[in-house]
Amino acid sequence: MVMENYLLDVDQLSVFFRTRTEPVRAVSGASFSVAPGETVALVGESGCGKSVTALALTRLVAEPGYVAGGSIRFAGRDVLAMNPERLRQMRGAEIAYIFQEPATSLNPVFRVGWQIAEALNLHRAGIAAREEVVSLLNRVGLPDPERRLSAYPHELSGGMQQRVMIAIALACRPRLLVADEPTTALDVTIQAQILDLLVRLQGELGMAMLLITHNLGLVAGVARRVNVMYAGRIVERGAVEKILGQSAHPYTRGLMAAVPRLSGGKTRMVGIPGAVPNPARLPSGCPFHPRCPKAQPLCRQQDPIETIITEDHQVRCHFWK
Amino acid sequence: MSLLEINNLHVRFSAGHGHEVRAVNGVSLAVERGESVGLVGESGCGKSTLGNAILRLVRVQAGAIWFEDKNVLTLTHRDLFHYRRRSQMIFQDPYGSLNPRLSVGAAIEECLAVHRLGDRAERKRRVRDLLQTVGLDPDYAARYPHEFSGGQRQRVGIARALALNPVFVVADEPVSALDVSVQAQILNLMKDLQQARGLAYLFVAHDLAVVRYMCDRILVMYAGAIVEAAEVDALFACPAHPYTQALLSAVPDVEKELRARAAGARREIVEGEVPTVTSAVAGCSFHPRCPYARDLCRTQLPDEREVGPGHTSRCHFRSNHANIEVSHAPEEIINT
Amino acid sequence: MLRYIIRRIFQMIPTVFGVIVITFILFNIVGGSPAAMTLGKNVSPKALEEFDEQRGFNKPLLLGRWSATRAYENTTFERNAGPWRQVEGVTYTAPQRREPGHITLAPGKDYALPLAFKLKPQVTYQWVLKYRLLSGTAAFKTVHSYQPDDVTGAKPALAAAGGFERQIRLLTTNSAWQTVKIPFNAGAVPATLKLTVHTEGGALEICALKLRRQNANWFDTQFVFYLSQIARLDFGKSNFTNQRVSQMLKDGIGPSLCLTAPIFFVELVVAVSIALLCAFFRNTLVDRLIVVIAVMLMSVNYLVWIIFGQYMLGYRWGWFPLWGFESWTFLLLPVLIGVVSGLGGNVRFYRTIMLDEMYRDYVRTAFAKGVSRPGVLFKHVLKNAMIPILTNVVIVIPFLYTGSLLLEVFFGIPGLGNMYINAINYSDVDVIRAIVLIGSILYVIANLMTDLCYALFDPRVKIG
Amino acid sequence: MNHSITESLNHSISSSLWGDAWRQLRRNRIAVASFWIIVVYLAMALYGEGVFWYFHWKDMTPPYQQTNLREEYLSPSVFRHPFAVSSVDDPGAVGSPAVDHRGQPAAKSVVARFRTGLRTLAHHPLGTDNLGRDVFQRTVQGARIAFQVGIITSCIAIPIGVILGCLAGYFGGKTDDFIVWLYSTFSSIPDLLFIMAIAMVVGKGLQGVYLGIGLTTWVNLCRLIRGEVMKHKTRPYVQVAHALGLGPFRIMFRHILPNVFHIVIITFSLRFPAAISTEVFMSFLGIGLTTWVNLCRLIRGEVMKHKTRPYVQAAHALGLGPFRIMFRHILPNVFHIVIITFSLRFPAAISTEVFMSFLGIGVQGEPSWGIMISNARLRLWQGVWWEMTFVTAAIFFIVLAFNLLGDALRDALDPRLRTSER
Repeated sequence: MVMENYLLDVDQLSVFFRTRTEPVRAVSGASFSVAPGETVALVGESGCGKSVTALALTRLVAEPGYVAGGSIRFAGRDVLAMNPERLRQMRGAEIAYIFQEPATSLNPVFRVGWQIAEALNLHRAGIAAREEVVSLLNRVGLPDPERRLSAYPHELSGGMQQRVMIAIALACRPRLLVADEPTTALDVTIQAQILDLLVRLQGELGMAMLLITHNLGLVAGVARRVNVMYAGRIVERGAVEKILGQSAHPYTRGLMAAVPRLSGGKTRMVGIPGAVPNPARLPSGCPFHPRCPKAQPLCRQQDPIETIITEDHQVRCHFWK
Repeated sequence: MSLLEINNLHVRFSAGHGHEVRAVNGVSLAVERGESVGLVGESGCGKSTLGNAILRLVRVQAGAIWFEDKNVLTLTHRDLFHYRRRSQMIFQDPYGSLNPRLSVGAAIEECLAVHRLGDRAERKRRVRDLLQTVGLDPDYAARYPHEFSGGQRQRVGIARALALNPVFVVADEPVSALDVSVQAQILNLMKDLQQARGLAYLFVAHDLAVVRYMCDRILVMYAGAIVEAAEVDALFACPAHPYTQALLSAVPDVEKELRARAAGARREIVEGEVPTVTSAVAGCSFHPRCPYARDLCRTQLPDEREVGPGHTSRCHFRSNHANIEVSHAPEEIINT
Repeated sequence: MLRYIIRRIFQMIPTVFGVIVITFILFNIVGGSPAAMTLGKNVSPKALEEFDEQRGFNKPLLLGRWSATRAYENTTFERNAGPWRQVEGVTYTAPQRREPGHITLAPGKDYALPLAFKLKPQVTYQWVLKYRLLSGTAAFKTVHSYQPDDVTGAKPALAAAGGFERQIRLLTTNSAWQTVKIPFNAGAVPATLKLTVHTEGGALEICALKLRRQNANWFDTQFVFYLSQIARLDFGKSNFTNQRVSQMLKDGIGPSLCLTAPIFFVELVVAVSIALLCAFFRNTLVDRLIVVIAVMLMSVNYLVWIIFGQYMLGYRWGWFPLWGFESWTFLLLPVLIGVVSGLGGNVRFYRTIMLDEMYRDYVRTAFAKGVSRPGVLFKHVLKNAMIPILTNVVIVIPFLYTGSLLLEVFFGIPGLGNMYINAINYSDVDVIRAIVLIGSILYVIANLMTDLCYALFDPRVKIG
Repeated sequence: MNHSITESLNHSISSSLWGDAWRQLRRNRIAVASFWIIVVYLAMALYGEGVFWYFHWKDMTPPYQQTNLREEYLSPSVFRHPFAVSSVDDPGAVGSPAVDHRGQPAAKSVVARFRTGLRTLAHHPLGTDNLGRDVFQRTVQGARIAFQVGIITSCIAIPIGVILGCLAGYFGGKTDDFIVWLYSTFSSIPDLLFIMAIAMVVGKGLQGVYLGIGLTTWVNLCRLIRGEVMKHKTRPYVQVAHALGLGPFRIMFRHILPNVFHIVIITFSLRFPAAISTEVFMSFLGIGLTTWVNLCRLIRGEVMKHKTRPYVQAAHALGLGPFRIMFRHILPNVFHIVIITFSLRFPAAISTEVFMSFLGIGVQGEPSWGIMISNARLRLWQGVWWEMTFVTAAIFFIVLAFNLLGDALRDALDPRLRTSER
């Protein structure tokens, strides 16, 4: 792997949460990268640490969480070593976010136009804010943008709120867009609209996107490379065809088998036994071993390290063969 | 006669300020014994309200619900009690639907106690049996809901629904709150129980893939009305209503996406917002979003038409407008 | 907006009515007539009656035609003969198992009914009497020294020897206890009126006797009187200072506001600033220290602040004048004490609001946008937090008018708080009632203002 | 923030409200300390109660009421130089039993001096007031009254608040309208004014204070409970209960109430200091306890009467112990007084009070903290600081403890309530 080509390069990132007893490891040793203009997915179930990873990219993890180790390099600069002012300038201007719940993520007492303009003023001072905001709203497909400028967030539907969020994120033409479950809170038909919009804008603006989701269907639709997370670890990563087609990790395979298919018949689905573990009480060794059909005594004792299968396919399993 | 038959059901809520939400607007459907029927739609389309109405958990304004040849809506208090033994419900949120202050054993036993089934010892035994049936350790009866994972809680919810030996179960989004890896376990359990006990399900869901896996027949709901009803294979093979088509196209399915990606195709996207049910739309409720809408659609509410054997659709235009082929019924476009 | 305000004002009506009902229940029903409480024990029934008359306490409570009068207190003869003790020829029988206690009026005599004072002219009264007459008759009569003009309409003639006598009811033999009502009119000149019973042929036994006065109509009641008082904004008269209550309120509200308004504003500014400081330095030593101090401050009793403050700052060190209300310097110490005593609770409250906002999703969005920490705090958080803070502030405003009860007492500020405590000590019902009532109505109005504030400042609240 | 992770942390570690709250509280050192402070005060209150009753049955003046003019204005013992030699030499000084009066002068050995010093320390440790009454004892008695007020007012407010709140929240509609009207009316009347007015109308006794505080505090609780019940009513588990065919009262009290009950506890612990402060305030103003009317006085009068009755004499003759006589024999015979008092409480109490003070059995006001402050206030200006200081310290610590514990409870049980209580 050649470091310099990547826009974002995360290496051995660890995020901990302080609790009353001992710190809980939410993300442990996650490594992945995003190239310019590329769409990378971070897939996992609830509580696997994918959202925390996304927030850690610009050190947005709030108390009681903190980044405990590893490195994050964005465009060659070390994010973890930046001073707060530099970090602030990077947020929004170079790395922008879209969150899962547009309804709560927008400030309820400010007008939509103001919220978009604020992002503009912060990073691109001296431009005609109003025209720019209108053109942004046009761009994200909000009908009647002139009128919507003075609307409050609660006056918009969920889909429109998410469009506003996208407009805020794109205001400063970031190089990386982090989309944290951007469609989960929306209805199926709206999901498709938003996703389509994101993909289109990404193409137009040439930015990279880190898509965080639990939905393998979304991943299959838009991502070029995929990172599968389980219990704070990236257990498998690689090109989307590899991960979804020839997955090596038993968890990825299980997940693929467990997703109901539109085209699937009535053949019995096979789920993964057991439940997603609690980050505070992870099993010893490989955290997946209690649910793994291929578990061996070794798995219980030793957390596997990442194995390179091919150039674009890595897995973290003792027995991936 | 079917096990359950609903005729022209209307459920309306007051939304304050004289506004009214027509959550269910003239729905008719039938469920046979041992059959599982899927009810699919987006949020706010009235599918959960319909499920609740069947169990008389909400007030119904008009229409009739026939269950085993009795009108559920006119049941006396006593008969209603008996009815609840015959039809039960599995709820969406496994975290909220169990009372956190009751042990799961007590929660299940309470159903038996309220319906005066068996003495204490017998009820205890029955609770253990039920837990075993849903794949939980019978000794878990003394534990409280917070000690279980989401999947286990949903198993408890199923055990509770089955405690009274119902013949009909409304399952309201039973797996949508669960992690993907756990969903399959619950779906399989429900399937096994259906086979073992001859249950009929009304399976309310927004996930088409799940419904396809679980159900024999599917009803698609939009804005309080059923817009399409068909056998599961017929629906997926040739969706007749534009909304169904849009829905199918919008679902991000792994295989479909991969195929589309390989082919470089783009998905069909239906524009517009999911309607709030307060705003009464003249004509077909889908017309503001329908890519094929014509003048007729804006003025006249379409009737239910048969587009194939056991396949009905509420659209003025019988054929399908997109590139999916219709295998039956000659093309017949009504122009105005 | 106007429609909304009007609708909300209409919604206030039940609450205001409720407040009126509760004060009525409290002071008129539970409290009973305050006459004896205020005037003392050794006052003539006539004075009590006048006291009641003035305040409407001699009327029925809610609805009714008849009310009691102190001219003749209800008697049931359970212990003794009551007012009949002095009447000649009357014997008392104590209650036995079956027999209630009663008095016996020996036959063949005229008995004057013992009234405490003269009745009111031209008013209809009635006796309610439970009696037994084993034999003979008993006649209830009115005896006027003048000819009553209501009979003939003529000028009163000279008095006859026994006066003009009129029989109002003749009771006949009746061996079981029976209740009768005997109405009569007091006539134009009740000063000369005598009420008598004449028994003939047998003894009249009475086991209960009441005198009832007829009111103008069914609605001539205490409640209606109270309502009309409120409608006229007439809160009665203090029986301690003998001033009109409305005048006292007018005099007292100025000093009260002089004291509470500065406390209110200074406190608001200081507390919100400190709370912002906490939010800015959240989870640091500064924040924790402030919280600890705030909890300590709010645990110190109000009295302690005042007593030690006055003792140390005013007396020992002599920094401030001790007592009185002469110039603005007299207000400094009470205001300071008022601010300090409330500071702990307020800081903690505002801090909670701020911190609640700090954990909202939109804050994360703002940070992700690249807004700086002060920017997030002073723009995004403060505007959201202002909504609960504002509503909380508005709701406190009605309490300003009563002043601070203790501060006023301690520092001799002649405000409403001082007045209220004096009124409590002297059982000055009218003053208490007026202050409670006005306080409640102001509170209801403040509630309305709160809603309006919500409507104005929170875009999520829909009007209409 | 970080929803998924914190949520999943919450779900697994802490979904059981009580279990988790307990764990959290136990780990919170401040909460534990507060708890123990409250326990100490409670013990003090119970002790005070015991002393009170004991001396009333014995018909003796309790120590906290004993006046000793020889020992007036005694400063706290540590300020009296207990270990100084002079105190041993001078028996009259500071009025302490520093010398064992057996004729010979006390031994001057270090041990003996230490012993007498200790004894001096224990003698009026916090000093005495103007009548030579022990400040420590009186403070303990103050705790008793404070707890009485806190508990009794809660007993008035909690049932009203809980029941009305449940009914309003659950049934909605007209019931709800009425109850909302009721509590918004009550809450419209400014608290202190209302309490004082009630106390005045009801007769300036402790009952007035109880009733006043009780009748004003239920409002807040009722509002909270109503809101919670309304929220829980739409929860799936309540729907489930409906689907099972359970009746409304069963659902309300068996299913919903346990889920909202923590609010009662939080409200209670947060309101307790407020009740204490109000009582202090009112007794300071002389509204609370000046005309001290209490059930126990009645009982005491009755017991005294019955003590001389033949059946008690006979019991003595049979050799029965005093407790057995008291509880088995006398109490059943005077218990009707309890019932009568509760039904005819106010007039009967007042008339008996008048009667008893006429007979000269009346005791002066019980030492509540407010009365003590009121008395001590003027003496502070004469430099008698200790009475004031210790009373205010006593109040400070209990209120602080309740504030802190209340906070901890609220954080542990229902952080959402934070902004709803001031």
